[in-house]
Parts: sequence; structure tokens; C-alpha cells
Amino acid sequence: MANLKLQQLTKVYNKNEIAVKDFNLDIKDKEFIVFVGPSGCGKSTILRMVAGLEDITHGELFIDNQKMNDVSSKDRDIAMVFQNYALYPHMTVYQNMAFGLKMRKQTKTEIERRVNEAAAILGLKPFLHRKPAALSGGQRQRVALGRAIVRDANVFLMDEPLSSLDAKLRVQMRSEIISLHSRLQTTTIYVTHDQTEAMTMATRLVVLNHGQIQQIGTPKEVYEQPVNVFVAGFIGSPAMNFFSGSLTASGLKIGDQYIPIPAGLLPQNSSQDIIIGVRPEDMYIESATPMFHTEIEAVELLGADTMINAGLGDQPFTARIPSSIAIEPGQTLPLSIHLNRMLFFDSQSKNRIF
Amino acid sequence: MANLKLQQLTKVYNKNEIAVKDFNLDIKDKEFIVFVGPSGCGKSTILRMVAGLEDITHGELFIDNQKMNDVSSKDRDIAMVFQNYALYPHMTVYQNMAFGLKMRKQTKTEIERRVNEAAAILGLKPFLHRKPAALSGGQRQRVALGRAIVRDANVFLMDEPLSSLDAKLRVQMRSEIISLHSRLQTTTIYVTHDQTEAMTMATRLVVLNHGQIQQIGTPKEVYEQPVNVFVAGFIGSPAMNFFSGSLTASGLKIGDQYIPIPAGLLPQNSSQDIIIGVRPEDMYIESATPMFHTEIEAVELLGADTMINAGLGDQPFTARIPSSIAIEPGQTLPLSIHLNRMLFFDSQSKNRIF
Amino acid sequence: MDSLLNSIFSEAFLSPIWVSLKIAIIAGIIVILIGTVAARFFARKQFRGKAVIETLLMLPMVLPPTVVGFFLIVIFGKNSWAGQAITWLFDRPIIFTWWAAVIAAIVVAFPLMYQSAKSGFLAMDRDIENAARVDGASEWKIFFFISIPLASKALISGSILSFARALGEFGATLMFAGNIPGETQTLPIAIYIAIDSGNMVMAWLWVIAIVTLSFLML
Amino acid sequence: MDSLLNSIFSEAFLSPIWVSLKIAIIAGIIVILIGTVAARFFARKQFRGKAVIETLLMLPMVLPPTVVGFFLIVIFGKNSWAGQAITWLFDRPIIFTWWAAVIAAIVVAFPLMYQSAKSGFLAMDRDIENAARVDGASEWKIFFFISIPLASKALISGSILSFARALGEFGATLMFAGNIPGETQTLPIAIYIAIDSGNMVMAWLWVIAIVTLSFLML
Repeated sequence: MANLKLQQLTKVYNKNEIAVKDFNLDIKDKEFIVFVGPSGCGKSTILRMVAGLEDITHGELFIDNQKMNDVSSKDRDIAMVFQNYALYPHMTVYQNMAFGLKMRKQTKTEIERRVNEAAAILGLKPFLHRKPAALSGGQRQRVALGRAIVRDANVFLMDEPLSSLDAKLRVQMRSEIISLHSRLQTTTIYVTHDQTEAMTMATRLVVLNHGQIQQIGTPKEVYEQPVNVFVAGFIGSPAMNFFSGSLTASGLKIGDQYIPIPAGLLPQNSSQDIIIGVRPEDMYIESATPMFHTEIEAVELLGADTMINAGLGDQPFTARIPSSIAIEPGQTLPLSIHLNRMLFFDSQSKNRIF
Repeated sequence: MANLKLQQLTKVYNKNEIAVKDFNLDIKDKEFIVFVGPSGCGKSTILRMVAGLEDITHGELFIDNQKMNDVSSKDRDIAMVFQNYALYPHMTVYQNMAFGLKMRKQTKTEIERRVNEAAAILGLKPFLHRKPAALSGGQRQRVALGRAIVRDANVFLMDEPLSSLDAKLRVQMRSEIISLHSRLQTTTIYVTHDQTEAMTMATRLVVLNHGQIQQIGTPKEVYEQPVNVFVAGFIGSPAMNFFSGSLTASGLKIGDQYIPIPAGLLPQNSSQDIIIGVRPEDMYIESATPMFHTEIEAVELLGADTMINAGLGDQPFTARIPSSIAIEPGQTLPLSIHLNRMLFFDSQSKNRIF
Repeated sequence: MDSLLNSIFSEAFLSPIWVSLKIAIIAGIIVILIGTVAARFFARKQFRGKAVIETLLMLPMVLPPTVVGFFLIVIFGKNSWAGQAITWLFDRPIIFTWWAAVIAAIVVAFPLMYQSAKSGFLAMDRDIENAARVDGASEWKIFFFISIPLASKALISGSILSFARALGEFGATLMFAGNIPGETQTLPIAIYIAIDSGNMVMAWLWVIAIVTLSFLML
Repeated sequence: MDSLLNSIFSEAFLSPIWVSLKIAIIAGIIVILIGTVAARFFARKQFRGKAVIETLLMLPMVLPPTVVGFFLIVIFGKNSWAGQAITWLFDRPIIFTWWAAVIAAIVVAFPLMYQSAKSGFLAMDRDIENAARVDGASEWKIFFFISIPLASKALISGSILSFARALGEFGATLMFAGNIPGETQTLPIAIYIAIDSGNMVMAWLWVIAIVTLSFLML
């Protein structure tokens, strides 16, 4: 249980490749922080600096108010789950979990107690004497988790721990990790490129791009009030639709399509050219007074929902509608947008203005 | 353009490991068939038998009514997209696409015309003189597609072509492949372990498990009328909820929970013990006359939707509700199930009985 | 200084260099060709007895050079089946000839080429070859246009290693081909003889020559 | 038959076997220890001049054995700095001694151990070592409990290769340590001498002995 303070953390490789720049973040005790961003955004580098596996080029790292820059990994009292599990392949499941405790000179009975407790939580009891090679992907993932939790460390670091699992297992392990955290309450930093994981797991999430923080907030804040086009497009699946349009006194022009909008729902003091963001689920079929009509280009059935691809003022978009409505490509549909859910971005800075 | 006939196709490794057993399928001209199943279900093996990259142990393969068992790969007139792209790393994008045409002794002008046409369709014109190593994952995927389409082959085979792309790109390439197929109309077999790809792309899909066909049907048929518990659980995300319960004259008992159901919506002539399948989106909050009350254990925010985990008669389930309703873990909710969407399976055979 | 120059351009100094070069180049070419084909074959095919044949091919790498020389003498000696066939064909035994030196070099250099080439062929993504197969290429075209270019790094490093090994071969050559100036006296043998007879100047010159030759390969 | 048995139990037959075994075992142990530590060090650290040092360490694998022998003579010879230091310390030069044979064996066997061990350390997932680091293990504990067990296959195959190479060393040993029966006459040298003097029976017996020894290693 610990708080962390990352101050101006910077990582430079080979004297001029900046991987992380001036990263500032306070992490409170018991938080579950998710770093999310596309690959190469520097999220893993930060995690490895916290773990002590990468040197910190500039800036300072505090754990429980103690400066950690020059403390070696083994003395930081952190536990880490690696992307490819990084289990000790020559040791049994039991030995894998016991290794960290042995290194920290726990008594044999204490080791046994803790390993058995963790194995019980994770359902690993039947596999304690197997080697990792004899386990399935999900079981290996559990061993990696087990190795971290037996340690009773101050901080958990998880580096894309679910990325090598298939879709079904990923969903299952996601909720296991959440319930593990709600049980142990250990301060956790979780790194992922998967926005779904970020949204579902984080108490707060940090969206990164090109080594810099884009936004910090709760999943709901980031989803509903993204600060810029990058965050708006990165969080949410299918991605938010963006239209470039221009403002008029009483509405919007997108291509040759005019959409009347009540004045209160439009940005003030903005330049005329703007980017409009609309999430696929905020468009709907409305026969009575549709905003526009459009010809459906493609239809994707996703079980409960159907995604339709079409164009608005010649700009392509995706809308989500219930599968109960049968739709064929080529059909013309009357559509509307939930006006109060529209987002507006500056076309130059790409920041959200309304 | 061709039809395919797979007759009793069987693959046995090392004299006794049966990878595929008695696989029967007729594929009509222009179809987009998706083989879907968990890893190790034999789907790739079948594809490689069709490609001529694996010998057929028993059974017969016909393309356009010609027996192909003993025809070598190079004479089958098929094109294939491989899982890891399998681009020729020492050749430029242009040479990669031209290779198959050169091998088939096309004239230089014809090769140029076709490669340029394919490059235009796939947006590869600016990269024609780059080597694969200088391309992004998505661009490589496009080159692999391009190499297949220039050939103008009778049959396209695609072996998990999107599995090494990240989530965003996967969605994008999915629709590109669909529109490519609707343009070229080439008979296609597409292999994937991802049920979302299978649902969105297939004209018909073949669900496989342990080397045997579980179900063949349109995505809608397989989603709404799965033949057994395996198919029901494999197709759909989050997965269908299964409850073991028992039938009474006028309803169902699940654990200590009784749910009254009109007689017409219950299976007849079935044994008392059954498995009930309910998709997460077929449960809803109903304050007026709920079927049951349950305490919410966990909440996963997924943007537009929220997944809640709770229990019915002590059996865990997941339900999908709109994110507009704010829900906290620990809260007690009144829930109902769309009765006409419930599925019933035999508890012994696991086959659907109603 | 004059005597040094005289040494350098003397027949006695240059002769081992030519002998070594000729032997190493001919042996190298044979080893590279056969090694590449054999490695590709063994990397792709599974059959009974494969392990035995591979072990035999690799043995000269593990056995001491004098044991290799011993077996060459036994196999190609005057009393053996192969030795008598050669004597009948060429009217003289092969032992203590220039060809004996080539054979010794081939036998010791082959495993290096084979091993390197095989690991190159094994490391490659087999689906790239399969893609060419589906693209309509015959097996020979796949070998030339896909497999060889893709394994080129391993093939080149194998070629260099086996050429260097052929150039440096000493023990087996000394026993099987002897030390006949102008015919089988290679650089390594010349160096040994020079040191043995205390001629440090010639030894230095030949060492510089062989090290230079090795580096020119890289 | 009697004479064969006499040969086998004769001092003349057994002596090269003991000499070879002692040299190969001592050289092998030194090579395995130093090779493993050096390989791990070079596999994990980056620094200036690393490539130069590695090339020097690997040279004896590419150079002909007689060139290696020549350089050993030059480096440890009576007139060199190292040679004089040794003469001063031990009251005799090292050349033509048992220790010279050990040094020759170490120099030629080291690159095999080093190369194999290094590829073993490079092939391993570095995050496994990092996991141990986070788990609280010191660098030495990581080396012993994680790196060595994980690279064990490569270490064992490197050990076998370098032991075999030490056992089979001929050219450099002949030049640097000479052919002193009972002290530096190793099996490969004994085989060469036997063939040279036409003693095929002894040659066969020694060949069988060295091949047996090599196979016992596996």
C-alpha cells in the first residue's frame, strides 16, 4: 500500500530519442491507474522506470515520499506482471510463486502459507507442481499474477498482462484482476493499448501519445469529455466519427448538408472551421423528422448490435443500431444525432472547444 | 470464380492424431465462407489442405468439380493470405505483387497493369518501391491482400489475416476485405478464431470444434439458433449466460429462484434438467414487474454500454444495460429476461431442444 | 631489407600461397554448393535414418584433425576399395596428391557450411515458401528465388567460415596429402615447417599472408 | 592377439591418453567457467570497444591452428615480455611444457564455449531476469538461479564442443608444446606420429580411444 509521485519523468534513448517527456502524475494509495495509448507511446517505458528496470534520464520518482531514482529494483518493494508472463520456466508453479519470498528470506512455513493462499484465490492449487510449459495460456497468466500477489508488495505494476490471451480469456481475466484489486487494494499501475481494458478496469486512466500525457481522468470523464481529437478517437469502439464542417449562426454545415442546431448547443467564440465528433451510438434512425437521409454502404452484424457505414456530406461515418432492425446495404435511411452529445474540436489545435 | 466441394475431408497426423474428421461442405461460387473456432479446432488445417500445403489423409477435394487431391499447390489457381503476411522480405511491394504473375508467365505490360490496379484499390501506390520491413502492420496486410488479388485466382484463402493487427486496424481492414469481396466476388474461405470477424464478414459461417463441424449457417442463424451449448457460448460477446435449471409445468426453477413462463415458450417432451441460455442483451431492468432482484457484484463501463455481473439462483451471469443508467456495485436491481429469446439445451447432449 | 624483398618474391614464399588458395577456392566452391543443397534438403524433409546421416556429415567437426586424416588414409588408402578404384582409374593412388588436400579441406569445411545453411533454412518462416508455392512457383524456383535469398546471411557466413576452415586446414592435410612443396604444401603446413626449422622471417611472412587472405574474405 | 593386448596395456599406449585427458579436462573446466561468465557479461553489457574485444576472443576459431601456434610462440616465447616474466617466475620457459598444451587447448576451445553460451544468454527472454530482479534477487543470484539454468542447453552443448575441441587440438599444440612423450604427446599427436612411422596398429588403437572418449562425453 503506497502512493507514488512521478515528477517530470523523462526518458531519452541514444541521446536524442525522447520516449517519455515531462511525465507528471500523483497516484494515491489503492488507486488502479491505467496507462493507455498506441504502441510506442512510452507507456511501458514509464512502467519500467517505476520498476527500476530502466534508468530515469531526468525527473524524480517517489514511492511513499521516498525518492527511488537510485534504488535498485530489488529494493523497491514492487511486484510486476510482465507482458509475456516471464515465468521461470525451470521452476514449478509453486517455486515460481515462492521465489520472491525466498529472496526476501521469509521462513519456509510463511512461504508455504502465502503461496497456498494465493494459489487458492487464483484456482492454481491443482497445478502447483507443474512447470509453466504444461499450463494453458490462462493458467500461466494466473501464475504470473500469483507470483505478484504472494509478495504482498507496496505497488503492482502490470505491463499489458492480457495481450497474449485470446478474446474470451481476456474478458474473464479482466474481471478477475478487478476483483483481485478490490480485495487486496494494492496501488496498481496497469499498462495497455486496449481501450476496452482501460475503460473497464481503471479508477483513473492516463491517455498517452508520443510520450506525453493527453488526458488524465476517470473512464467516464475521458469517454464523455475527451480533451482532444486524439483521445476522442482512441477511446471508444467503434471509434468516434469525425466530420469537418463549418459553423453558421444557427447550425452546422457538413459538406453540402446543413444541420440546424439550437444556439445553446453550439460553441461560442470559435473560428468557423471546426471538427465535429459523434459517437456511433449517438446516431439513431428517426422516421418522423430526421436530420438527414443517407444511403447505407455496408452493414456489419455484431450480434446484439448492427454497425452501418454510410456518409454525411460525403464524409464517411459508422452508426450503431439495434440488430432487431433489419437493414440491407443500398437502402436509404433517415438518421438523426443526439445533439447534446455532439463534441466540437478546434480544426487547428485539435483540442475540444465545446 | 469457382465452387468447392469438400467431401469427408480428414487429416490425421502421426498415424493417430485426428486434426480434422469427415469434414463435408459445399461452397457455392462467390460465397464468403468463414471457418471459426477456438485454436486447435482444425480450421487452419482444412484451409491448408484446400491450398495443397497439407496432404489430405482421407476424403476428396473438388474445385469446379475437378478432383484436386493430387494437384500441386502451384496448379490449383488459388490465392492465399497468410497469418503473418508471409511477404517476400527481399522484394519490394511491387515485386511481391508481381511474383505470382511472373511465375504464371504473364507479359510485362499485363503485370504492370494488374499490379498498379491492385495498388490503386488498396492505396499502396506510394509504397510500391518499399520493402516490407519499411511498412506498418496495416500496410503489410494490404500488400498480402494485393498479392492475392492481382492473381485473379479462382479461390481466395485467408488464414487469420487480421490476427496480428491491433484492435482499431482490425476493424478497419475487416470492412476493407468485405468491400473487396463485394467488388471482386471471388469465392473466399476465411479462417478466424475471432467470433466478431466471423459474424461480420461471413455469408455463411462454419463453426468448428475438435476437428468437427458444429454448425453451418448464416451469422444470423448461428447467433439466434445455435445448435448446441458450444456454438451458443462461442458466438457472441460477452458470451451467452448459461443456467442449469429444471422445468416445471408452468415455468423454470434456477437454484432457489422460480420464473413463471407461458407454456408455449417452454420445450416439450424434454427431461426435467435443462440448461437455459440467455444473452446479456436479452436481460433488462424493469421496475414494474421484474422477474427477479439481484445484487450487482461488478460493473464494467464499456462506453455506450455497461456490463453488470450478478447472480441468478446463485449462478453468475452478465447483463448488458445502457450506460445512461448509473449503477454501482452492491446495488440491488430488478431484472427481467426477454422470454421469447431464451434458449433451452439438453443437459446431457448439450444440444438445443428449443 | 633486400633479403626481405627477395624472400617475398621468391618462388619458395609464393608457392604455398598459390597452393593454399587453389585448394581453398576449389574446396570452398564444392562445399558451398553441396552444403547448401544438402542443408535445404535436410531442413525440409523428414525420413528414417536422417539423424544417422546428419551425424556422419557433422563428425569431422568434432573429431580431431588427425583422426580425420587417419580415416581419409584408411578410406582412400592403397588397400581400400575406394583407393583401388582410384588407382585403377588414374593410374596412381590419391594419397599425397593435390587432390588429397582438396578432399581433406572439403571434409573438414563441409560441416560448417552445412550447419550454418541449415540453421538459416530452419529459421525462415516456412509460410514464405508456401506463399511462393501458392503463387505458382516450382520447387526449384522457390529454392532459388525465395529460400536462398532469405537464408543469404546464413549462407554467406557459412561460406566464409568454411572457406577459412579450408584455408587453415592443417592436421588432416599433413597426414593425407603430405608436405610436397608446390603441390600439397599449404600455408599452414609451410608455417609449421618454418617454425620447426627456426625460420622466423618466413613464418612471419606466411602468417601475414594467411591472415590477410582470411580478412580479404570478410 | 597377445601382442595386441600387450600394446593396449603398454605405457606407450596409455600415456597419450592420460596426457590428453588431463589437458582436456583442465582446459575444459577453465574454458567453461571463463566462457560462461564472459558470455553473460558481453551478452548484457554495451560499451565502447566491445566489438574489438569480441573479435580478438573469437579469432582462434577462424585462424588456422598453426597460426594460433605461431602467435602463442611469439607471445609466450623466450624473448617476449610474457615469456620473460614466466621464465623469471618459474625458472624455465613455458614453451614445450605440459602447461603450454593446456594454454593451446584453452585458446582454441574458448571461442566455442563463448559463442554457444552467448547465444544461449541472448536467446533467453530478458524479462525473466527482470522478473527475478523485481522479485528481489541480487545480480549474482539471478546469474546462478535464472540465467545459468535457462541457458543450460546452450552451456552444455558449448561445454561438449569445447571439451572435444580441447581433446582434439593438434596443430597449435604440436608447435607450442611439442611432442614430448608422457608430457605433451597428446592423442592427436600420437596418432600423427604413429601414421608417420607406419604403425597402423597403434594408430587404430589410439583412434578408437579418442573416438570413445569423445562419445563418452555425450
